Amino acid sequence: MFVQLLFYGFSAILIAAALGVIVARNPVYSALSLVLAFFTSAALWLLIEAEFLAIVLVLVYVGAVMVLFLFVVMMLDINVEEIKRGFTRYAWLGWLVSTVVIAQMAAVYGLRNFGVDASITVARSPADHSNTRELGEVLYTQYVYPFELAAVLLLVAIVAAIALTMRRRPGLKPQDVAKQVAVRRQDRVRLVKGVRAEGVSPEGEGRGEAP
Amino acid sequence: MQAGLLSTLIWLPIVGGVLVLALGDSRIALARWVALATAVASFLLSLPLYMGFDTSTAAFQFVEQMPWIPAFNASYHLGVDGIALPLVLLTTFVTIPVVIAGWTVIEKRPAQYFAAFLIMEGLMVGVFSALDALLFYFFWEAMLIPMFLIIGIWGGPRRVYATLKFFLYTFLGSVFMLVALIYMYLQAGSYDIVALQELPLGFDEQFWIFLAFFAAFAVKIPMFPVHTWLPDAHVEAPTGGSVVLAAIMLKMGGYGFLRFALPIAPDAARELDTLVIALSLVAVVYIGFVALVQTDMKKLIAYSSIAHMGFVTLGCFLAFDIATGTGSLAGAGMGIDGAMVQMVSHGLISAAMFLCVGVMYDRLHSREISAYGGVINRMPMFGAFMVLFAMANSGLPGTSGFVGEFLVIIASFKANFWYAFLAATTLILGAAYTLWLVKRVIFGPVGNVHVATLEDLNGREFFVLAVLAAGVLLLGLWPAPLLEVMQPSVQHLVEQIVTSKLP
Amino acid sequence: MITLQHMLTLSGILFALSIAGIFLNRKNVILLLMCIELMLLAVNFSFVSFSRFLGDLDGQVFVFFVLTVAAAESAIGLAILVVLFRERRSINVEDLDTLKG
Amino acid sequence: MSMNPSVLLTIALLPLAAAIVAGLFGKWIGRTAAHVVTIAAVGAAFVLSARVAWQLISGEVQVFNDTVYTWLVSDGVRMEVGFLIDELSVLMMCVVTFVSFCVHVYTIGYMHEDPGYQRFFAYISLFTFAMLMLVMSNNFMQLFFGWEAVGVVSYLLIGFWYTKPSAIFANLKAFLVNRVGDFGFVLGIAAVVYYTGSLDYRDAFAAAPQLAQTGYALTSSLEVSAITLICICLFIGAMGKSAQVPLHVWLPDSMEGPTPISALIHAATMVTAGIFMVARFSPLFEHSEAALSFVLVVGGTTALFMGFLGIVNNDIKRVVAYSTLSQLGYMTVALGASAYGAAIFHLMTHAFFKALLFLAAGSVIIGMHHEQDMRKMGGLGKLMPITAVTCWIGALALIGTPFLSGFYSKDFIIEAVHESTRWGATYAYWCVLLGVFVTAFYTFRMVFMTFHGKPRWHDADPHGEDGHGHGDHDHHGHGGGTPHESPWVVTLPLVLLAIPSLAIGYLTVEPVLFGGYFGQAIQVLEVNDVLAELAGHFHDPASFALSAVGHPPLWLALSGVVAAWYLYLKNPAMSDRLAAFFAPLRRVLDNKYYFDWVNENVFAAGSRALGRLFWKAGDQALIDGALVNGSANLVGSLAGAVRRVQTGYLYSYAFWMMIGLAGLLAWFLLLS
Amino acid sequence: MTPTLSIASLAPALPEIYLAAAICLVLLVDVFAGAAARRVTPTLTLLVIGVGAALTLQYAQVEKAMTLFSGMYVADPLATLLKLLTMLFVAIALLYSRHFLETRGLLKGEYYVLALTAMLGIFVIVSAGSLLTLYIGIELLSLSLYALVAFDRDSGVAAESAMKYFVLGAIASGCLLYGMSLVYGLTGTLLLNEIATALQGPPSLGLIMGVVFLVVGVAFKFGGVPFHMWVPDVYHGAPTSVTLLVATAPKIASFALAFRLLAEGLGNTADTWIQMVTIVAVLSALLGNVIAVAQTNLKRMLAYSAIGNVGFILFGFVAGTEQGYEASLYYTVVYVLMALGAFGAMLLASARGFEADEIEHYKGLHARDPFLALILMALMFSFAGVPPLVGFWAKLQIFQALWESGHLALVVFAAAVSVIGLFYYLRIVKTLYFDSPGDLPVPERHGAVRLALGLNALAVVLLGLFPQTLIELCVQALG
Repeated sequence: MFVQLLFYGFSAILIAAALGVIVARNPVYSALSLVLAFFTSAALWLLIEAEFLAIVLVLVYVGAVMVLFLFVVMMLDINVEEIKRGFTRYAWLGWLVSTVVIAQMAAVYGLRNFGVDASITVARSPADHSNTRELGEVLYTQYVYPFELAAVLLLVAIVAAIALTMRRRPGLKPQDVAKQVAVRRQDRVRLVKGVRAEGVSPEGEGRGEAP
Repeated sequence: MQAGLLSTLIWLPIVGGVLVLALGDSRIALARWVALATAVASFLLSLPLYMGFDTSTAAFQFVEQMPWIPAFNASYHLGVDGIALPLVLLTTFVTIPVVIAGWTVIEKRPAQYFAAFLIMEGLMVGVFSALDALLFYFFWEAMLIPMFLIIGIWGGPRRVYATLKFFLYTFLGSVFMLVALIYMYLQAGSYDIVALQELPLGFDEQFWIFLAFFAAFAVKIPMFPVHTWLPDAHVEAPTGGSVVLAAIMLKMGGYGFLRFALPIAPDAARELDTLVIALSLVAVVYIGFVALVQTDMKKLIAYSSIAHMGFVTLGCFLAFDIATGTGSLAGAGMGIDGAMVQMVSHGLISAAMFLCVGVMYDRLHSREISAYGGVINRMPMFGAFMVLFAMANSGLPGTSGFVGEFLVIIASFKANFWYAFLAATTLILGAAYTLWLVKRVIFGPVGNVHVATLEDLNGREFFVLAVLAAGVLLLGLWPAPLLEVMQPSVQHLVEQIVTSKLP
Repeated sequence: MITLQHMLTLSGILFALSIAGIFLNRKNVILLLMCIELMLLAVNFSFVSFSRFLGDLDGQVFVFFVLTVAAAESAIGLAILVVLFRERRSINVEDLDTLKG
Repeated sequence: MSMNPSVLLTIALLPLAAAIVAGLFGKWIGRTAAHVVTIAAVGAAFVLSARVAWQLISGEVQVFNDTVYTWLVSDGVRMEVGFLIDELSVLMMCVVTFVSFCVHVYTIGYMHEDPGYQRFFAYISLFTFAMLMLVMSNNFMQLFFGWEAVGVVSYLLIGFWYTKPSAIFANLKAFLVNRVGDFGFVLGIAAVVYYTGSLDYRDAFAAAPQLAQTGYALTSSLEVSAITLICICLFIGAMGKSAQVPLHVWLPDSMEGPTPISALIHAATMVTAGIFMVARFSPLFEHSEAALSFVLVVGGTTALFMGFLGIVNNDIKRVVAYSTLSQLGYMTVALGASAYGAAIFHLMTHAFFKALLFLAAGSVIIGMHHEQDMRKMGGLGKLMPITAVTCWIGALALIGTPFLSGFYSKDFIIEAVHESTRWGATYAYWCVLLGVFVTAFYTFRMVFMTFHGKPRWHDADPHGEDGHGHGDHDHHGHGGGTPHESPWVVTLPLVLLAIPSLAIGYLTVEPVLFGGYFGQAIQVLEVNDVLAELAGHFHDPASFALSAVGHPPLWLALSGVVAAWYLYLKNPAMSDRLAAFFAPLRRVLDNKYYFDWVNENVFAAGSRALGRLFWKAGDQALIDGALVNGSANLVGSLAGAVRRVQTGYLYSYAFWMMIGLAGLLAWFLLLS
Repeated sequence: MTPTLSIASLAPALPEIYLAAAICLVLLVDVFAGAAARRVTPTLTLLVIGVGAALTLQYAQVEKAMTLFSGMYVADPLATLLKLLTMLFVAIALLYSRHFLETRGLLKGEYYVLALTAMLGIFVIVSAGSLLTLYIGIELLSLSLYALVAFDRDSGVAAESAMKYFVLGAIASGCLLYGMSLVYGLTGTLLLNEIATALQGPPSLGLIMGVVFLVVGVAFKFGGVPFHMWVPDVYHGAPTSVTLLVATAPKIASFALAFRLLAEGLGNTADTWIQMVTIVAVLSALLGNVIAVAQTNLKRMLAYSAIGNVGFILFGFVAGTEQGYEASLYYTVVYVLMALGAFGAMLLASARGFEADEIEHYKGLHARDPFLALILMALMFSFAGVPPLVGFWAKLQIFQALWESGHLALVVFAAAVSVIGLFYYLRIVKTLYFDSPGDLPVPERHGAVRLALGLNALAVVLLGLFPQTLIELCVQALG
């Protein structure tokens, strides 16, 4: 009974948080609503004894992903006034369609012809059961192939993120340590009017080089 | 010698065409001669087909067969019978004047021009000699590409519209034929034409298959009311394009009826023959009137082609009415004979007519009838040819134009008096539009200052027209060899089409 | 007791809401990315529930991978967002309409 | 003994060979060689024809009926070239080659200045060949070949002066009107093949009695006998070629051609092909009362009403042309009355005197420096005596002066039709009877206006109001001075033709009409045989001529001559007054009963209007506009509309995906 | 199931293992090559692919289907064929792109690395034995492509299209995942072959719902209507070289995805998804071809043409027979071959500052560059399905398969639609050959690329003349 109560409570919060994500006027609020949604989800997962994933969800999402989101939101320095959510007059249609989808899905889950018996309850595990261990056992054996692939996937994410966002802007003048160390005296002495020092910017080559 | 002859006829022009293409416009003098040599060689090589043809059998001859797509049980299977042979010869023959006619006249990318025609020649021979339906379709469609380019590149001011219309029209029709072919392949397990002809089919199947074939061939030949691509295509095409279009491409429709539609779906053809005959007669009469009022010479000839092709379809579909009307098959073959002769003859005459228009166009750059008048004053030789071909076009006895029409009219009388009656109106209409054209263009006082500057045929033009004139007269005065070649095949075909496939 | 049906219904609601969020949102691209996370959460719900209620571990492993992928995905999504913002100085969905028709 | 086919082939092919030589190589061989070759060939053909005729008549050889060459075989039907040489064909061969020969000779003088000299000889030789093929044929196919071939040569010759708009109009008209006839002809041939499976005369003739019993349902309610269908169809062909009403309209216009061909083609030979054809097919026509009645009515109408037109025309050649029409009507009437022999007889005599009249008219035209308007002539008799005399002979022959050739042939036609009891015979009889007066009137109107009276040529306005009054040669110009007699090459043929015009009737009437000359060539059912009845009244040509005094035709002819004399020589003012009095009638005649008007405004213009309607409304608007371009435009506008769905907005893309998802869900969940 | 990992037993998985290692190698070489990377990396990448192909041919071939990694990896002739083709196509695409990238400052090592990871993603999909590997493969491919589309950081449209692609792709992934979760829940397994055996009898509602979600995902990857909206925008917005990549090899992945998931995994419920695929296929074939008519941008036109062609590929699945899958496979391969040529020609025709993506940029190309025009023409006719070009056989096989499975209405529909398609392909030929060139620039000559492009077009012709080889390959791969 208590579990049920908890379930309904968390579910309500979860749905409210999800709605919050959608309707909040400020992206920061949305992000925070999403965090809330993740927390309640983790709680729900704990209820059905998927402890490891519940923890991972919190760690990965709340700890990393959502922070990244917030970081980007802040970094882009978007004018909050402009970002105000605009629902147009066709919004009702959107709501209608999603309601229909929800109804359809819920209806299917409630039907007897769903495919499996949907009214079963979760089987309680014994006290010494470790969900984490269980997963750990298969992850590096049975699932080694997807696991390695996941690694490549992360590599892709890294490469992509760097390729897309790292940029050497012409105006920047980063240090080139190698050149600074290798500098010789005569390079410093032969000053020509209007020429900048060597070793400043590879981007600035051509403008600053002495003849 | 015999084996591989048809393959040679298909691939020699194509290879020659590629060679011409490779030589390019920079070595155009050589390219021209290569083109001519290829065309002449093809024609000469096609002569053994006739010489060695056994006129006592309806079987396919010069057969070649080798596996092509085992997955579909389709083979590279060639052969000719009495129906295909004349058309193959026509194809190889007509290409020569086309090449010669374009000799110096084509200034824009001439090498490609010649190459296109040579490639098309090979493909057209392929259409007529393919004994595998898939191979047939392959050539049938492939041929559209060079024609599309010929009209589009070397054509007149509305060439884009014309060529797109031409391609889409014919493609639309053909696609349905493909659907029917696939169905029959699934039934017969093979694309072999003979197998398809022998395939037992229920009435409903035949009905739809017939309609599919009809869509393809009626567009190609073309029949009313799917004929409107032809005048546009003809008018905009360069002379050579018009010639090939009229002389050979239209014949593919007629050939298709004889090779596919009739033998494969005889019962459906019997059921629908009234429709086809009605459309044919509409083509003869309606199009005859339309041709009368054309102001563009090529359009007029194009419409006259449609009317003449009406005789082909009429002749092809008379068998059923004759069989039911007279209770015998006598005359059914005559209709088909007439259709075949009409095709060959129209191949020569329309080629000649378009070449004549081309001769004038090359000089004055106009196809309007009103831009001419009294041409014969300046071009007596040309005038003589033009009158000859005009007479042939209006079906004068002694020229080839008469033979087919006459046979079809006689055969159609066996089917129904009124068929013959309407068909015979072509005697009047055909003469009216053709000779009125001649009157306005060729005869009369010199029409204007431009006409006054005309020069008569040069040697090349003379040769081209003379060759065609010889063909027209030969076929008109001595058609017996042609009929003889066709006879067994036509008889076989008649038997096929009057034999019901229904259980 | 919590039944499978409960959990699945919840996941369905989440899923539909997340899609609704995507096409109801007319202004902010970041919201779209968040909705995608929400959607993946819904999926995870479904997997976890099936896994736990049917007593099969594979579903949970799947969720583990989904979480990994989701992280990578959001990294790339945000990178694209940054590029977009640099070019357009806007992350307004309605400004993303130069390509159409 | 049978005839040697190679001789027959030689007769036919000699003119062809000559035509090819003169036509294709005329430039190289020169003018003289061209006419020498052709004249020699035609002359030889005449000699050979005469020899064959002599052999046949004398019983030295049998009737020849055999194939020389197979044109094609289709579906068991043999189409061949073959000769049937019997009494009918040799007669025609002789007539054709003789008239042709005369015309060839005449042409030397008539055309000597024309640049198309060789071409002209080639044409007329070619024509001779075609005409010979026609008359020598033993099957429908070849008959049609010759039929069309003479038609096309006629086309070429009418349009010989191709720069003359009126000439090229006339030749097109001639060809088209003839094609209307051929339309029927081809159907007739098709019907023959349908019933007999053969094109051979023999087979058709053999089947004729049986065909009379066979019915053919043209429509569900209209059934005709097969033989009637065949005969009427064939006769329509004859109507075209022999210029019977209403297909006569081309013949007067064909006078635009040079005069020699008017004589050869449009008087003596080609136009009689239709007569010949019906005579040849007498075994068929005999079995169809309906067809013969039709023939009678058409012939009678032509004989009389075309004669009227001769009265009002001022163009010397056209007057002769209308006369020809009228005379062809006579022949047709004879055919319709089953007096085939009389028709052929008249054909023969007419060939000579009408050729003579044409050539005489040509001679006048030469003399007048290519002026054809009779109103500008007069008093030429003194200046052109030979022409005048021969023309008088021709005219007298034409009107049926006793003892002259025309008398016998024409009188027997009138008698024959009088005897006939066929439906329409009475009408035809009155037509031909009245025709005698009309013939005499217009003929002598022409003679008087041309050769007698006050000369009007010196004050002639070179550009008369008559549109047809142009000279043959444009380059000739007008007002070339005093008319003069023509050179001997022109007058010789006149003389040559005048002889048979005078005598041939007298000499041959008995054997041809009553001596069973035609043998099996012409077959008449006993009940129809009017000539056999006439034979009872006939004893010898001289007494028959004398007995003419007791018959109306002679008096009608005489009164015609007198009327012409009075109106055109004695009291020309009277003719104008009469013309004014009969103004409405005159207008009808001037407009040739409005046949041309109807042809041009109803048939020609109607066809063009119909063509334009089909083209613009059918092809362009309906098929191309609505269907072809319409469907293309439909796809285009559909594309334009659908592409708007791709708004560019992410949310709409997502929305469509969602719709797709929800749609699929709804569809399949509701379905199951 | 005893997971014994000996090196020899991993041989069938060699392509993936090798490729993963090679990616790292390329990445490292690129980083350390410094300025020389611009020359080294592209060549190295091609080398890597070449070696990969050789290794695959040599060691990774299997006689008949087998599984590895607890059933998550499937090695069968189909997989080998598709991988080889993928390598070939990616290599060609990269070869064509090099000059384009160079002139636009996009020639970076990351580009090649991402292309390789995309390729790896395709491999994984091709060899997927479970829903999980399938998913990871898809993501590997998609994420690489998202990044590549946005690769030109100075292009606003590229970023816009990448964003659209990303968001919509994520939704599609979500749908796919949801479907997977349902299928997993109802069958209790992630392995495709076990799913296949588990699904017997009439499908339950839950399964139908799962299948709907899966079909949505698959349709999205293919670009089937109404899940196609990303296609034109991405094709249009991405740099042409990326469009070339997106439009070609991933189609093979789409085919593999559909085949592994629908035909193999859900083969027993084919009745259900065939109906859904039918709807998608019909809509795609129709709308793709119709909307293409109205396009003025060549890339967009080809995008809609791709949608139209996807309709045809899906028709093979509609047939749901062995012949149908063969036809689909054949169609896919042929389509990719043609698309490679078409976009390759676009790359050659364009120059810096002249992207040659509008149709009117091709006016009178024949006069400017006959070779290129000839190639494009051949490709257009091939797209249209006109013999003697290979596109004809693709359509023919689809027709045959549909006919054989009794879908007459669809055959007629497909035939009619292909006529509409013909129209806009012909319009391109018209632009190339019939229009006057005006003062449009003459494309630069790049010998090697031209040669490759020529071979590409030659393949289109030769495979059209002699279609048996490729047909046989497809039959064997699926047989």
